[in-house]
Formats: sequence, C-alpha cells, structure tokens
Amino acid sequence: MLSAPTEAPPLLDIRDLRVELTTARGRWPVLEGIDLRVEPGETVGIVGESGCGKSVLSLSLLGLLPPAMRISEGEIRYEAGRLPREGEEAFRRIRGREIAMIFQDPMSSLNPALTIGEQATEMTRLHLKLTKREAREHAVSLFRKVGLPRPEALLKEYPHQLSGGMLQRVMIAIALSCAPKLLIADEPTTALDVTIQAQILELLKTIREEDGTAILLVSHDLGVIADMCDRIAVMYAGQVVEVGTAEELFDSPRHPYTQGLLQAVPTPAKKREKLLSIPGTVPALHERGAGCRFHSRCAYATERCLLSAPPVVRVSGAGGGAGAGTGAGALAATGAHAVRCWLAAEEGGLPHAAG
Amino acid sequence: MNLAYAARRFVTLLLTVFFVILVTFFAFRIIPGNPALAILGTEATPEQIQELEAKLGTDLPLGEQFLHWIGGAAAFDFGDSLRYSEPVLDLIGARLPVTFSLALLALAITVLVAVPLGIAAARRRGKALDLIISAVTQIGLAIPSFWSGIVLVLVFGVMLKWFSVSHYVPWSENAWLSLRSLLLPAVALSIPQIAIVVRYLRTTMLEQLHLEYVRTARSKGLRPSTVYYKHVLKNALIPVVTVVGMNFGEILAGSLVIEQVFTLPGLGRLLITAIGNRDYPLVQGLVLLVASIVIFVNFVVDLSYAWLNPKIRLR
Amino acid sequence: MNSGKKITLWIGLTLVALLFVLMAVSLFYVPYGANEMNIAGRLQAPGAAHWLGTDNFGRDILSRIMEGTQTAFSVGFFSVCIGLAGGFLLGAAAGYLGRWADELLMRAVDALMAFPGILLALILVTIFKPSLGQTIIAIGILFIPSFARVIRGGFLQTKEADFVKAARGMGAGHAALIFRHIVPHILSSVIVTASLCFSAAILVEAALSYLGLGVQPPDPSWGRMLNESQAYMSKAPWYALAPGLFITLTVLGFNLLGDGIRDLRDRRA
Amino acid sequence: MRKSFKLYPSAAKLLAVLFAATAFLSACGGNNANNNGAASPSGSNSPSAPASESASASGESASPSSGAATDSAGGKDGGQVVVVIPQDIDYLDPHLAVAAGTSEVLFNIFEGLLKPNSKGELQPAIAESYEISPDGLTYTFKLRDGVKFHNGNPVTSADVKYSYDRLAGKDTGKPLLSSFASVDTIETPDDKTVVIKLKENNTSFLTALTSAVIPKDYQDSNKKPIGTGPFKFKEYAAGQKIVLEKNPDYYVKGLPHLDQVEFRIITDAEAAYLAFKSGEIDLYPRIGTEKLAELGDEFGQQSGPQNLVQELVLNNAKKPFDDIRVRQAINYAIDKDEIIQGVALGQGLKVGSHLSSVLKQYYQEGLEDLYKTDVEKAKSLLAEAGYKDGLNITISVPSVYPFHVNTAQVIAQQLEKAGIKAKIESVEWAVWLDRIYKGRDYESTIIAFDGKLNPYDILNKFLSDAPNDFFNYKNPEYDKTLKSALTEVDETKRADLYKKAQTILAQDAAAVFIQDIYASVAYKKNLAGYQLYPIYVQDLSTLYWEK
Repeated sequence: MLSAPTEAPPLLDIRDLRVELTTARGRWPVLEGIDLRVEPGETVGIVGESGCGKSVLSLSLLGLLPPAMRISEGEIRYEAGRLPREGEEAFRRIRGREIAMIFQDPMSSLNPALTIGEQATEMTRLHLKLTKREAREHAVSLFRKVGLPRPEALLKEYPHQLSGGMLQRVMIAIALSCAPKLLIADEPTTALDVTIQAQILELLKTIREEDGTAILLVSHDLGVIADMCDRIAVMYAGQVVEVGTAEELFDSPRHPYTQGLLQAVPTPAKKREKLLSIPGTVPALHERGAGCRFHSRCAYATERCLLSAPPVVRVSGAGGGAGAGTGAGALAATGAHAVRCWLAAEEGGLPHAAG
Repeated sequence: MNLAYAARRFVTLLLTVFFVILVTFFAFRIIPGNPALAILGTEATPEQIQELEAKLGTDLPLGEQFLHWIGGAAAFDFGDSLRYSEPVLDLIGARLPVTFSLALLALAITVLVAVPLGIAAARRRGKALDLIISAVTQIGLAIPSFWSGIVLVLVFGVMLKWFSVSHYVPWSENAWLSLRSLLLPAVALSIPQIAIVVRYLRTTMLEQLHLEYVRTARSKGLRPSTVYYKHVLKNALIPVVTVVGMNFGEILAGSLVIEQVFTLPGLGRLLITAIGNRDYPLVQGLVLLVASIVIFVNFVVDLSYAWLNPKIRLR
Repeated sequence: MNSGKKITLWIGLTLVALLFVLMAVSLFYVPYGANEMNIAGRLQAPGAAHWLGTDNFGRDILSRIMEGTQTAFSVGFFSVCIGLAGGFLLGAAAGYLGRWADELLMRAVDALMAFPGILLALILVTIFKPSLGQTIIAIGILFIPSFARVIRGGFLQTKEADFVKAARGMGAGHAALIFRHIVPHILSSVIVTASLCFSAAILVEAALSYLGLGVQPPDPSWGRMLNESQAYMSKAPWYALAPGLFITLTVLGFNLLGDGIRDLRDRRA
Repeated sequence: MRKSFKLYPSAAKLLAVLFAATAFLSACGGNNANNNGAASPSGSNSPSAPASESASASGESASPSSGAATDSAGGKDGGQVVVVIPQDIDYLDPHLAVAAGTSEVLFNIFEGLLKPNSKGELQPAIAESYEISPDGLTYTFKLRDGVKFHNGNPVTSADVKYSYDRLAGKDTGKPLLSSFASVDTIETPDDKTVVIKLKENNTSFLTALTSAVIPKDYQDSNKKPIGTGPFKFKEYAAGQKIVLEKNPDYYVKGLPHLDQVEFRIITDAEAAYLAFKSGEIDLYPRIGTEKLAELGDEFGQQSGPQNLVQELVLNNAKKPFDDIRVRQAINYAIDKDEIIQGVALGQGLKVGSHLSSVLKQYYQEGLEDLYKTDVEKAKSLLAEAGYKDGLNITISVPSVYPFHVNTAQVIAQQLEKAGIKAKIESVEWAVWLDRIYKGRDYESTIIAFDGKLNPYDILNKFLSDAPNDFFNYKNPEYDKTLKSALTEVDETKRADLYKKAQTILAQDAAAVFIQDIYASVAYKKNLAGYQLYPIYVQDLSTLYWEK
C-alpha cells in the first residue's frame, strides 16, 4: 500500500511500536503507534522535549529498555529481518556490530574503572575476532579518524583523565569500530559545550559522508537536527506527531507542536528577540487522555481535540497517492510529510482512514 | 587538606593505641593474679616466688615498670615474656604467620565465594535465587563462627577425617598440608564475612546497574557475563574492598576465637594463654600489635576510600 | 518488593516474639529444673521425656535452653541499655554542642570503633572478672560508640531542621528541645541500632562464654552450654546443636527485626 | 616448705615408697584447660599395666626399668610417637623447673642418682649402688660405668657434685630444691664415688636424689638441656611442642625403642581428643574419663587409682567454716558416690582423708564413710551451729578445670537439699593461685592434690605453720603427730602415726575429702609397652610399635 522511493528494503523499519511500563499501579504505554523508517545512509532525526519518549524509542531498538518496560505491540525490522521483542542473546548479535549507539553523557557512559583502550578494543575483539594487537591498532586508527590527539597514549588512560569532548570522540570511535550500518546517537552533544557540539556534529557528518553510515539522531534541539538530518520525526508524549523532510518541517510545519518547537530555536535572525517557548509541560503517563496529547498546551485546541485521538494525515509526499496510508504506514512512509492533528485533517490534508 | 586530614587521623590513631596500651597495662596489673605464681604453680615456696618476681621485675613500682616498658616499646623492644623467657617479639613473630595466613585465607575464601554470589543475587534480583541467597546470608550472619567451627570439625575432622583438626603445618613446610590445616577454620571464619560481603556487593551492584556505562557496555553487544564480571564488578568492588578492609579487624579478632576451637598456634591462643599466665609483657605486646594492625588497616582503607573516590568515580 | 521487605520484618518479629514467649514461660515454668540433676539419666537423646535430651548431669536441655533465654535476653537488654545510655550522653553532647566537643568525642568514638569488638570484650571481661553482670557491662561498653554515632548524626540532622529552629525561636529550653523535638526524630534509627546491637550482644556473650570467660556455671548460658557440650560432641551431638541453634535463631530474629524496621523507615523517608 | 625437722636414721627400705621428685598439687603447673577427667593426675601402678617390673631389691637392681629391656628384640625399635600434654613447660633447666607438666617431659631426658620405677620404687640410675651410714647422715654412692651425657661425655662424680651443689644452693645460699637444704657437704673421693653428708637426718632425702644430674659447669640447660636419660633434647617451640630423640648411648640395653618422641602442647582437652581420635596423636595421657568411655575398642587404654585426692577445701579460719559443726554438716550433706558416678563416671575411688589408698602402707581405712550422707543430720548440725534458716556459701573453682567445675555443680545441688545455698564462683587459674592459694581469701574451693609417695610431703600441708596451709587448719595435736611421724624410725609406728594424722583430719572435718581420681591413658592399639606411674611422669622409653 505504500510505495517506497527506493527499491531496497529500508535499513530499519519500525511498525506500530508500542512500549509499556509496568508499575505497581498498572501498565502504562510509554510509546504508542510509532512508525518510522531509516533508509541506508540516511540521517533521520527524532526531536521532542524531554519525556516524550525519544530515548525510550532508541533504547527499544537495541533491546536496552529498563526492566520495567517492554515492547507489547508492533515490530522492528532490520534489513527486512524482524528483531526480537526481547531476549539478550538475539540482540547481542546486532548490538555494536550492525547498530551502534552513542549516548548523551560521555563521561558517565564510559566505564570509570576500565582504561580507554580496554573499552575501545573489547568490541572488535568480540565481534570481529581481532587479536588484542589488531584491535589496538584498529582503535588507534579510529581515534585518529575522529580527531583525537596522541591516540596511542590514550589507550592507557582512564575516562576521568579526558575532557568531555574527547570522551565523546572516543565514544564515537568505539561505536564506529565495527563499521555499523546504523548509528544511533542519543543526544550526542547535549552534555557538551557549544564549540565542542559543533565539532562533534561535524564529525558525525564526516562519518556519514565517508562511511555511508545511516544515523538516527535523537535530540531535543531542533537546531542540531536541522543541521544534520535528511528527515525528521517530531515526537510528543510517546507518539510521532509529525514527520517529513527537513525542508518540509522547517518550511511548513503543520503540527502546532512542531511550530512551537521551531519558534523556540534560537537563530541569528532572532537574536535579542525573546524566544517563544511552549507553555506547559509534557503530560505524564497517567495524564494522557483519549484525545490529542498536545491539547492542553495547544493554542488551537478544540473540544474534539480533547475527546478523540487525532488522525494521521499525509500532507504531501513523494509516494503521494491520495488516501494512501493506514495509521501504521502513513508516518513511516519515506519521504511522506505526515502529521497527527485534527487541524491538519480539517485543513484538507489527506484524511486518515479512521477520520 | 588531604594531607592535613591524614595527619590528624594518624595522630588520633596513635593516641588510641597509646590509650589502649595504658589501660591494658594498668588494668591487668591491678586485677588479681601473679605471673610468678602462675609459672611456678602450687608447689613453689615463697622464696622461689620472690626470687622469680625479682628476676621478672614484677616487684618494681608500677610507674617504673610502665616507663621501662614504654621506653623499650618505643625502640621496638617489647621485653621478654615472663612465661617463656623469650623476647615478646620473637614469640609474636612465630605466631603471627598462623593468624595472618588464617585471616588471609578466610579473606580469600570470602572473596571467592561472596563475589559470584553477590553478582548472582544482583543479576537475579527479586527472583528465587536472590531470595534464597538473601535468606542464607541472613542465617550466615547469625551463626556464631565458633559453633560452625565445632560442627565443621565434627563432620569433616572426626566423622569423615578429611581434614586435620589440630596439627598446624606452616606454609614453609608444606603448602598443601598447611592449606588443609587452615581450611576448616578459615571456612568457619569466613561464613559471616561472606554474608556481609554478599549483601554489600549485591547492593552496590544494583546501584551500578543503573549507571549509564552499563547500558553502553550492553549496547556494544558484550556477553552478559562480560558486562557483569568485567564492567560492573570492577566498579562495585571498590566500595566492597573498603568493607572487606574495614572488616579485616573483625576477621583478625574472629580468628582469635576460632584458633581456640581448632587449637591453632596463633596469636589468639597466645593471647588467651598470656592473659591466663598474667604474662604482662606478652599481653601488652599482643594487644599493641593487634590494635596497631587493625587501626592501621582501617586508617589505610579510610584514606584510600577518600582518595580513590573522586578519582575513580565520576561526577 | 514491598511485601518482600515486610516479610523480613514479620519473620523477625515472629522469631523474637516466640523467643520472648519462651522466656516469659521459663520464668514460671520449665519442664524440669534447669539445675536439677539426674546422674543416672545423663546424655539421653531427645525423646518424649526430654524433648531436647539431657546433658552430662542428666539436666534437661530444653529447660536449660529456656532459662538460657533469660540470660540471653538480659545480656541483650541490659547491655543495650548501657550502650544506649552511654551513647546518648556522648552522642547528644557531641551533636548538640558541636565544635570541639563534637570533634573530641567523635575522635574517641572512632578510636573505640576501630578496635575489634571481641578483643575489647575479652580484655574488659578479664579486667572485670567473669560473671553475668560483668559480661553485660563489658558488652554494654562495647556498644557505646555505635549508639553515640547514630545519636550524634540524628542530632546534627534535626538540630538544623525548621521545626527545631522554630521551637528554639519560641523559647524552648535545651531539655525540652532535646526530649520533645529531637529525640522523637532519631527514635527509629536508635531502635534499629538497638535491635542490631541486641543480636550482637548475644553473639559476643556466646563467644565469651564459649571461651569460658563470660557467664559462669551454673547460670544457664547458651555459649556456656556449647562450651560444655563440646566434650560430648560425638556421643551427644544434640547437646551442641540445641544451644547453637538457639543462638542462631535469636540473632537471626533480632537482625531481621532491625533490618525490617530500617526498611520501613527508609520507605517512609 | 619446712626446712628444719629432726630426723632419725632411716633404713634403706624406706626408699621403696619415698619419692619426691615431682610433688604437686594436682592442679599444679597446668594453667590451661585440661582434661575433663582429673586436673593433673599422676599415673599409678595399674594392675593392667603391661610392663613387667624387675624385682626391685632395693639397692642393687641393674636398671630402673629393665622390664622391657631384656626382651627387646630387633622388631620393636624405631618409629616415633606424638604425646599430647595439656600445658607448656616452665623451664627446660631441670633444676629450675617447678611445674609438674614440665617434670613429666624432663623425666625422659634427665636422671638422678636414683630413679623411680612404675611402682614408685626407687631404683639406682646413675648410681650403681649406695650405702647409708647407720646414723643416716652419710650417703655413699658408687657411680655406674658407661653412663654418658647426651653430649657424649661420661658422667663423673664431679658432675654429680656440681648438680647437687647447685640444687643445694652452695653458691647462692638459697637451695633450689628445699630437700637439699639439709645437705652439708658433697665429696668426691674419686671419679666414681660421691659422698653426701647431711646436717641432720631427713627421711625424705633419698627421694630428692632423683633430681637431675647435668654436666659440670653447663650453662645452657634452659636452652639445650643435656642429661643422661633415654631421650635427648632436640627441639622446643614455645607453646607448641618439645621434640626428643633417641639416646643411642643409653646405658640400659635395648632402651629406648622409639627413634623420636614429640610432646605436643594442646591446651584444649576437646581439641586434644579430636586430634587423638583423628590419629594425629599417638598417646593421650590423662584423658578424661568421659572421653575414655567414648573411645571404645579402637584404642588401647589403661586406668586406675592414683595419688590424686580431690577435695572440697573449706577455709577453716573463715566464717562459717570456723565452726566444726558446719564443716561436718557439709560433709554429711555431700554424697561422694554421686560425684564419683556423675563427674568421674565411676572412675574414682572414695577417700576419707587427705591420703590416697595408693599408699597402702600408710592409708587409714574406714574413714571414707565417716560422714555417711545424711541430709537430716546435716540440717540438725547446721541448726546447732545457728544456721537454722539455711546458709549461703561460695565455692570458688578454677575455671580451667572442668572436672572441678562439674564437681562444684553437683555439690551445689546436694547442698541445696540440706538448705545450703552454694554460689559457684569461677576464677582464673592465675587468680586461684594468687588469691585463694597464696592469699587464702576464699570460703571454699575444689582442688585435687597429688603426686607424692612420701606421706609426709602430702600431709604436711595441714601443719599449722606450713606456708601452703591454705586450709587455715590449725591443730596442735595434728602438728605433733605428723612431726613425730617424720622422725619415727620404726616403720610400723611411723605408719600408725600417719594413719592417726589422717584420722584427726577426718574427725576435724578439715575438708570434704572426696575421691582419688583415676588416671586414664589412651593410646593407639598397636602402641605397646606403656607404663602408668603413680607420679606425674610419662616414661616413654618402654614404648614401642607392634609390628
């Protein structure tokens, strides 16, 4: 029902993913109806405020969800193969080798008790069966590549001896060491100061260009996302509310939340202007009602927004057949610009089947 | 700041040792009991006793004896044992290896058993295995080590005859036999320590499991065992080492009692005999030594904790 | 999780309660006199007449175990009282006065705590000469530092709390401040420490009596019974098992109780 | 000890039973834990002892313990034995050693001019023969040929003179052994002859000549003792062990059999027992009766009465025991048979006074049941003495001796029936020695007295002026009787005087004389040749392994 612009199967295909949190008081959906695709070599951004489920999404891809959370519905396909919902062994074969991940805070993401060398070589020795020596040489060459000074000496040092920017480079080098096809970068620059941020982003770009690694970039910072990504998914309260190419989202954001996010981005043009931030906060798990999850903060909210869930509406798209798309497909369709909003549905977007 | 702290602690500890010795010295001389009598038994004549007292120097005024002893001790001369007429230092030196190897063996057993158990409990938190381990450690904490010692002797020494029950063999003589002669007491000694370490390790492991580097390690596709034993354990052990270090004193003290059960010729039995004999120099020497060791170990562990922490732990 | 932690408390409470009942009963009734000898019926195996068998004088082991609870409980109770009283004075002084008093007292406490307990108890009991009363005093002294530390910590914490400041502002006297405001707040920590010290006291007493330095015959003491039973280990293993088992159960009970109370408090906090 | 008393010439026959080499209270020496059985029993001439004794014609017998010597064929020699002893030794120097536990070890290294055999009879050792002048003041010894010290030097009269002069304190003026106080001069007319002259007659002097002979001018006795005995000193580890090795030059042909013996110090009776059962120990002297019963047939064992009298000692000078009626009441209240059954498991022999029936010749029979257990009589005596409503007493027991502690528990039970509440106070051995034995600050205590074959040396504790009369017993008639016994030449009369002394003690209820505790020894089944002695020694020379 969906036509993809490329012939090959997508690298990563998330379909109708639902993740639940089990607590003493019941089970709560953390993610709901997530559809997302990443093509080989593509950079996809996921953006949203903290607490909207971006990190849970990225963790669920590698089976790294906390014990209380589990995938209850939907599926994740990697190169047309289906990933398990849980089970450490099955994920282990993909982690690091196929899909690598870098995290927000490089200082706490590296083991304080092990040397850099130990942490940089264990993966290649395990997955690529390199000898200790080969692994070290490999690590050194990667360290050079990511622009780390005196790479040999670094191997013997401990994380606390390095600065945050250097550590993030180390993290990236480690992540790249098995030449993964997909790199998940979860807020890779948030913990770093601004100049370093730019350097790291530059590095990611280089990697994308040189190695053709697909990147799933998770960030709350739309500026970072805009700079990097081919396509962007905006998440709010456990759902993808709008997806499209960078241009589509920046030029014609359809979801009020996306619009709000854009207004909050500091740009040179808006310097000295007061930044508009979205009033209110993301609703907690138990505060999510039946209607649109953004209604409490939305300037355009109507009674319908409160009462019933908005449909997913495709507003444009390369594959653009009219009426195309079920809920499960519309947002995932590569190249499609889709939005989950009553407003867009009324404005004559392509209505969702359920709408 | 760190140096000042260390120095202040050190002075305190010296004062502690001095105080302990002061109390030991005078208290033991005030309570009834005469070393000369204890040596000679009931058949001695008053003349023989007087003569021995003069020889031992126990007939001098207390203050004089104390100054004399302190003066010697400052130069590491702890005098001669009244009972054995050998230098106290030699007697202690001959017994120290026994107690020390016992304590070290117990420590080794503790670590070897407690670490896998603690990790298993942390990995299976809330599951049956965790509950069983936690129940067993509670019991382990409650069993008096001398009782488990008695039971071990009965079962392995007398009924099964697997282990030697009285004959201590020094390491230098035969390492294997030595190990055998120390194994049962070391096991008895280590049971409560194992319980303590398992519980502590479980807690620190659980704390560590929440940390991000664990997620990183998992995201690398490492085997769970690698994640636990290499990544987590190394971090969890830092506080555990501290606990073990702090408990070294308890192990040492516990070995004093266990030596009695297994009649090992260690410091504990030397001390109890010395107390019975009113062998003042020996008692003082032993108390000084044990107090110094324990306090010194605590001091080092204390410092290392303060010193290691900011370096190794992030934040 | 919740219920798991409560189980600790409940098992502890049950064990302690059972032992307490056993002690209460022993005050009025024991199957045979604890010191009643029957030379002809020595070292009988457990059976209908003697549930736990008899010892080398033909005394009923169950009766002695039961009266042993009195020894254990009085050692536990009174030594904790001594430790608490001493610890309260030191800890309160250190915590309330602060500064040099705090520094001085806490150095002393550190020093005492650095010393292995059993060794200290051994020396103290030799100095005091072995008997039930002296054993209690020696063990009590042993506990002073633990209590002092807990109480000082509580004082430091609550002293700066708003409600205490408010009370002080309203002109409350020192005694009123301490007893009406601060003490109730540190009560739970003190109860936890008391419970753990109680079991420690029983262990130390058993060790001392086992070494022949603690409670002396004919006072029935579990440690002493273990000491005496060792001579009949292979002939009458039940003799050594019963006291060891009761020491373990009692210590276990109070440990669990202490842990349980602590968990309860931690969850409330 | 008393230093001056009148002595009459003594006959050589006396020797058979005079022996004072190791004389102690039973509690002696041992300051540590010990057997459940006796505190420190000495061996006795047990009927079951396998060793044969040569007929001991007093002066001329060939060797002190020749029984095993004659039949020593080649098959018996070799091997080593580990013997457990309950306490460390006090001195390696035999002249300084006072503790009983030391003497039992040194017995194997050293010999005197004379040496006791397993019946307690004195035999010539370094001496080959001797004569005593009719006035009892001059002893002439002829030394045996071929006796060598462990360093290889032959023993000469000069060595003997040096040794005994040292004991007599010729240089210092203070005798090391009080029995030598009466020595006037020691002369050496030639290498093989020693003449000892006494200042005054002393019937117990001959027993003193069992004291060790050491090489002349040898100063290292306390480090590396050198003697003439069947074994030579090899190694001593304080608090752990003393190792001896065979003296190949021993003058008794064929002895000893063993190549090496080790005395292992295990102060804890339970541990010693476990070590014995597990086979690490070959010989367990003074094993507790309880343990002995438990061993069964797997091990060899011997036991029998010995010279070890257990008593409830009452402080005669202290209220309420200054009243003879109270002492008698307590005697009536106590059931000795129950103690023997309950504590000694039957391994004890009831006594009635301060002497064991081992000394048959001097033993006064019929005193055992002078105070046949009678609770009513005890009560009425108490009422007479003014304790109608009961009496509280304290029994102090040395906590290192479980046997005495157990006895105290049984006695407390028995006394309660007569309305006497006895509080048991455990005291450390050091405290017992200091406060009770030396300081006499106590009400009552339980202890056992042992080790001598000379009744005077046993009974003299009750003399009013004895330094160790910690009973605080004072009775001029007793003093007179005992002192005249010492100087009485006529054997029968002397025996009667000793018997009278015992009767006086019993009638005065000076203490509660309970029992002679059996000595028990256990050893591996294939270890043969063990001999029980009625004194505190272990003779290992006759031991051998059965092939």
